[in-house]
Amino acid sequence: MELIVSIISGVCLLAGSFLVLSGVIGVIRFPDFYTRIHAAGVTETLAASLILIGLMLIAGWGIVLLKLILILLLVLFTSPTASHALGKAAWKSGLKPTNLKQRNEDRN
Amino acid sequence: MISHLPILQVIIPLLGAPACLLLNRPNLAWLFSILVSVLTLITSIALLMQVQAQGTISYMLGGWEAPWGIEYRIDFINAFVLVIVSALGAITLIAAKDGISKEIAEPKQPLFYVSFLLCLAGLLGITATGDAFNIFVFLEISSLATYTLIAMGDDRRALWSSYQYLIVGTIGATFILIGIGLMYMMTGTLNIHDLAERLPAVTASNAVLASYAFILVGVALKLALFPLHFWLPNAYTYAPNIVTVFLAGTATKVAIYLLIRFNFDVYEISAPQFKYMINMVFITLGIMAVIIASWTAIYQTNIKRMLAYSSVAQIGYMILGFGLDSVSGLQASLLHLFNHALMKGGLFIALTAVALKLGKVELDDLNGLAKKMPWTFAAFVIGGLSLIGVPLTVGFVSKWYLVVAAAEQQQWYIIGFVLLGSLLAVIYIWRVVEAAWFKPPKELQNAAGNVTATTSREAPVLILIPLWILILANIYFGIDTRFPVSISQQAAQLLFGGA
Amino acid sequence: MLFSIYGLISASFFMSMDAVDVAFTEAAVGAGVSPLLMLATLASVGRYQKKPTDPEIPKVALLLVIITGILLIIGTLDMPAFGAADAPAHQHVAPRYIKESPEEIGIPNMVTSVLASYRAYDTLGEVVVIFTAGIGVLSLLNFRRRRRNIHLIDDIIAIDEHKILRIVSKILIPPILIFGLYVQFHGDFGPGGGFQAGVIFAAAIILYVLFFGVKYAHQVVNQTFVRVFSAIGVLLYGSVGVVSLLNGKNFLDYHVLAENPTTAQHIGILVIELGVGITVACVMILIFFSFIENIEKVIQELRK
Amino acid sequence: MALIITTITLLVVIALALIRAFAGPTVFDRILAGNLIGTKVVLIIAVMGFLFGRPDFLDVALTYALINFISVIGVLRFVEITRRSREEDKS
Repeated sequence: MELIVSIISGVCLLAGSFLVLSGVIGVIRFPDFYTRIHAAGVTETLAASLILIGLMLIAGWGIVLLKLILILLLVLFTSPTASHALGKAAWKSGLKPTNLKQRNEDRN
Repeated sequence: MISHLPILQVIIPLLGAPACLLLNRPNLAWLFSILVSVLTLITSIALLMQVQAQGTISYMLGGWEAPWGIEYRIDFINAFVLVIVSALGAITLIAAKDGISKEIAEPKQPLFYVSFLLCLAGLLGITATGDAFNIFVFLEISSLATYTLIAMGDDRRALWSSYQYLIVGTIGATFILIGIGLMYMMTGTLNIHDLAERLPAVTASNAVLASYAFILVGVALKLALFPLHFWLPNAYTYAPNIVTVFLAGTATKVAIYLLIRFNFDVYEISAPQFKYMINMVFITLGIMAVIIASWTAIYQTNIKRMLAYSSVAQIGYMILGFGLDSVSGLQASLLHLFNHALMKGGLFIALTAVALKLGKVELDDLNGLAKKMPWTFAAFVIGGLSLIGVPLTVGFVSKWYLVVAAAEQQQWYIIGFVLLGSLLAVIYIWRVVEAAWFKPPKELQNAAGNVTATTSREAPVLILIPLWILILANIYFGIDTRFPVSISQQAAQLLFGGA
Repeated sequence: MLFSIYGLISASFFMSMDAVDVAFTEAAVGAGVSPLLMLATLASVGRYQKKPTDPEIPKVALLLVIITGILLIIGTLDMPAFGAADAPAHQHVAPRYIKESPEEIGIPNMVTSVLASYRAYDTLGEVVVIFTAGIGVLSLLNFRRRRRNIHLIDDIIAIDEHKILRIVSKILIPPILIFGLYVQFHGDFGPGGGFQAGVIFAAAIILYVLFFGVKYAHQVVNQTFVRVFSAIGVLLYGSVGVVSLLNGKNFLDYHVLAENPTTAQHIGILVIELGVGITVACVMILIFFSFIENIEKVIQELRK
Repeated sequence: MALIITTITLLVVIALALIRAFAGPTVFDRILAGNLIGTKVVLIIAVMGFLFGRPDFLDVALTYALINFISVIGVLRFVEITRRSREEDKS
C-alpha cells in the first residue's frame, strides 16, 4: 500500500515538474506577452496542484497536510487571479498581441 | 535604582522619544524632551560619580551573563563621553525652541523633538554599550535620526546634504558591520571585553586585519576624518541651526570614542612596524586635517560653513593626539573632545541667535551687528578665543597637553603644525569679529518692512542662557582644569594599563 | 520587480543554508514590502528624474567597490571553512545557546530565544530603528494637514474596475490577517515572530488600499492611529524592561514576570513580540500612507 | 528520488524564468516572470521541506504564496496608476 502511494506521489511530482518545465519553455520561446501568459498561466495551476498533491500523499495525516491544503487553496485562488490581472492590465495599457501572420510575411 | 544607572542613561531618551510622539503639541513636546534630557544628564553625572567611586561598572541586560547576553560596560572613558553628550543634549534643547519654531513647520515640530531624542539615545547607546553588535544597532538609530534632523533644514539644499550624508553614513555603517561580522567569525563573540581577550590569539590572520581596516574606515567616515570629511560641511551648513549645535558637539565625539575604543581596547596589533605605520597615518591625516581644513575655513563666507571646516580641523587635533600613541597624547585627545564640545557648542549657539535675527549667517550681513547683540557677540569672541587656544580658555588647555605630549616624543614638527593651525584659526575668527564689532552697520537695502526684525536688540533669553552656560564653562574649565584633566588622565591610563 | 525576484531567490538561498527565520524575514520584507515601497517612491518622484550629469562618479564608485571586494576576499581567505565544526564562531557563545536555551527559555525555536531573550536589547534597538525610519519619512513627506477628505488617488484607483481582483482580495484579506496573527504568536515554536507578522499585516492593508482606495482604508486605520500605535509598540516593548527594573531586576529580565522561569520567559517573549509586531506593521503602513499622500500632492500640482 | 528531480527541475525553471525577467521586453513580461518565479519558489520550498525533513518550511512557503500575490498585484497597480497619472499629465 505504501509503495503504491509513494509511486503515485512520484508520478504526480514528475508530472508537475514536466508541466512546470513546459510552461517556462513557453514563456521563453513564445513570441509575445499574451502567448507567454498563456503558457505560464495554464500550466502553473495544474503543475502546482500536482506537486502539492504529490507532497500531500507522502505527508500523511496531520498539520502538515493541512498546511499543504492551505497552500494549494491559496495557489488555486491567487495564480489565476494574478494572470487575469496581468493580462487585463497589459491590454488596458494598450499592448497589442503580435500579429503572427503579419510578422511572418514581414520576415519573408 | 542606583545600580541601574547604566541602562537608565540610554532608555530614558529611548523610550522618551515615542512618548514624545504621543504628545503631538510642539510646546509640550519641547518641555517633555527637556525633562527627558535633563534626567539623562543627571543620570550621566551620577554615573560618572559612581565610576569614580567604584571603578568600571558592568551591567547585564536581561540578567544574562556577559558573552551570552548584552553587557553595558561603563568605565572612565564612556562615563566621560556620556556626560559630554547628555550635557550638550540638554543645553541644546533649552536653546532649541525659538529656532525650531522659526525654522520648522508647526506640524513637524513634535517630530523634530522625537528625532532629537532618538538621536541622543542612539549616541548614548553607542557610548555606553559593551557589545559590538549593539554598537551597530545604536549607530543605526542615531544615524537615521541625524539624517532626519539634517533634512529638516528649511533650505532645499538640506535635503541634498542629508542625502549625501545618508549615502556616506550607510557605507560607513556597512563597513563597521562587516568588520564586526569578521570579528565574530574569528572569535565567536560579540562582547567587546571578550573580544579583546580572544582576539590576540588570532591576531595574525588576514580576517582580523581586514576587520580592523573595515572598522577603521567605517568609523573614519562617520568621524569626518580628513580625506573623508566632504559630507560634513554641507550637513552642518544646511541643517537647522540647533541641529548643527548638537551634531558639532556630539556626533563626531562619539565617533572618536568608537575609534579610541576599537583601536586601544579591542585590537592589539602586535607587530610594531604595523602599529608604527598606523600611527604615522593618523598623525599625517591629523596634520593635513588641521592645516587644510583651517585654510579652507578662511575662505568661507558662510560662517556656519566656516565653523564646520574648523570642526574638521579640530578633529584633526584629536587624531593627532591619538596617533602619538601615548598616555599623554590620548589624554590630550580626550581633553580636546570635551573642550571642543564646549567651544563649538557655544559658537554654534551664538550663530543660532544670529540666524534667528537675520535668517542667514553670511559674513557680510554681520557688519556692525555686535552693537545690537552685544551679549551674543561677546560670547562669540570668547568662544573664538577658546577655539584659537588663548590661555585661560579650555582651548589652551587641550592644545597645551597636545604640545606636551608631542614634546615627550620629541616630535617637534607636530608642535609647529599645532601653532600654525592656531594662527589660521586666529585669521578666520578675526574676520567674524572684525565684521561684527568694528565695521559700520550695513544699510539694510531690503524692503522696509523687514527692518524691524533686525532692529530688535538681543537674542531671546532662552538662547542666551545656554549660550553663556557654555561660554562660562569654557572659561571655568580653562582656569580650573582639575575635573577634565583628572578624568581624561584616568581614562587614558585605563586604556593603556588595562589593555 | 527584479528586486522582488532577488528577494525571492535569496530567500531560497537562506533556506538551503538552513536559516529558516532569515528566509522568512527575507520572504516577507525583501520580496513583498520593499519593492512595493520602492515603487511607491518611484511613482512619487519619477517625473522629476534626470540623467546623472557627472560621468566621473560611477568610475570612482566602481573603484571603491573593487577595493572593498578585494579587501573582503583577502579577509575571508583564511576564514574557517563554511560549516566547519571547529570554527571559532561555533565554539564560544553559540554552543551555550544551543545547549542551555531549551532549559533556560523553554521554547523550541532557538533563533527566537536568542533574539527575544538573550539579545532582546538589540531587538529593542532594531524596533527603534524602524520607528526612527518611520519618523524620518513622516517628517520629510507628510506636509498636508488640511483637505483630508479629498483623495485624488482614489479616483484613479476607482477608474480601473478590477472586479475579479477586488473580490479575490476581499476573500483573501481576512485569512491573511489571521495568518499574520498565527505568525505573530507562533514565533516561539516555528519560524516567525513580530517582524514578519507586522509585515504581513501591513501587506494586507496595502493590498486593501490598492483596490478600495485610501478613503475606506482610513476608516479602519488613519494616519493618527498608525502614528500613535507605532509609538505604543515601542513603549510596550520598553515597558517590559521597565517592569523588570521596577521589580529590582535588570532591564528586560523576564524572570520577574512569573514564578516559573520558563513561563516568565514565555510571557516576556510574547509581549515584546507583540510590541515588535505593532510597531513594524504601523510603521510600514505609515510609510505607505505618506507615499500615497505625496503622490496625491504631485497629482494636485499637476491639475492646477 | 522524485523529490530531487522535482527540486532540480524547479531550479532550472527559475533560472529560465530569470532570462525572461531580464529580457523583458515589456514591464508586464517582467512581472509575469516574477510571478512565475514566485510560485516556483513556493513549490521549491515545500519540496525542500520534505527533502530535508523540516516541515516547518511550509510556514515560509505559505507566507511566500501570500506575499508573492500581494507584491505582484501591488506592482501591477503601481504600473497602472503611474501610467494613468502620466496620461493625465500629457492631456
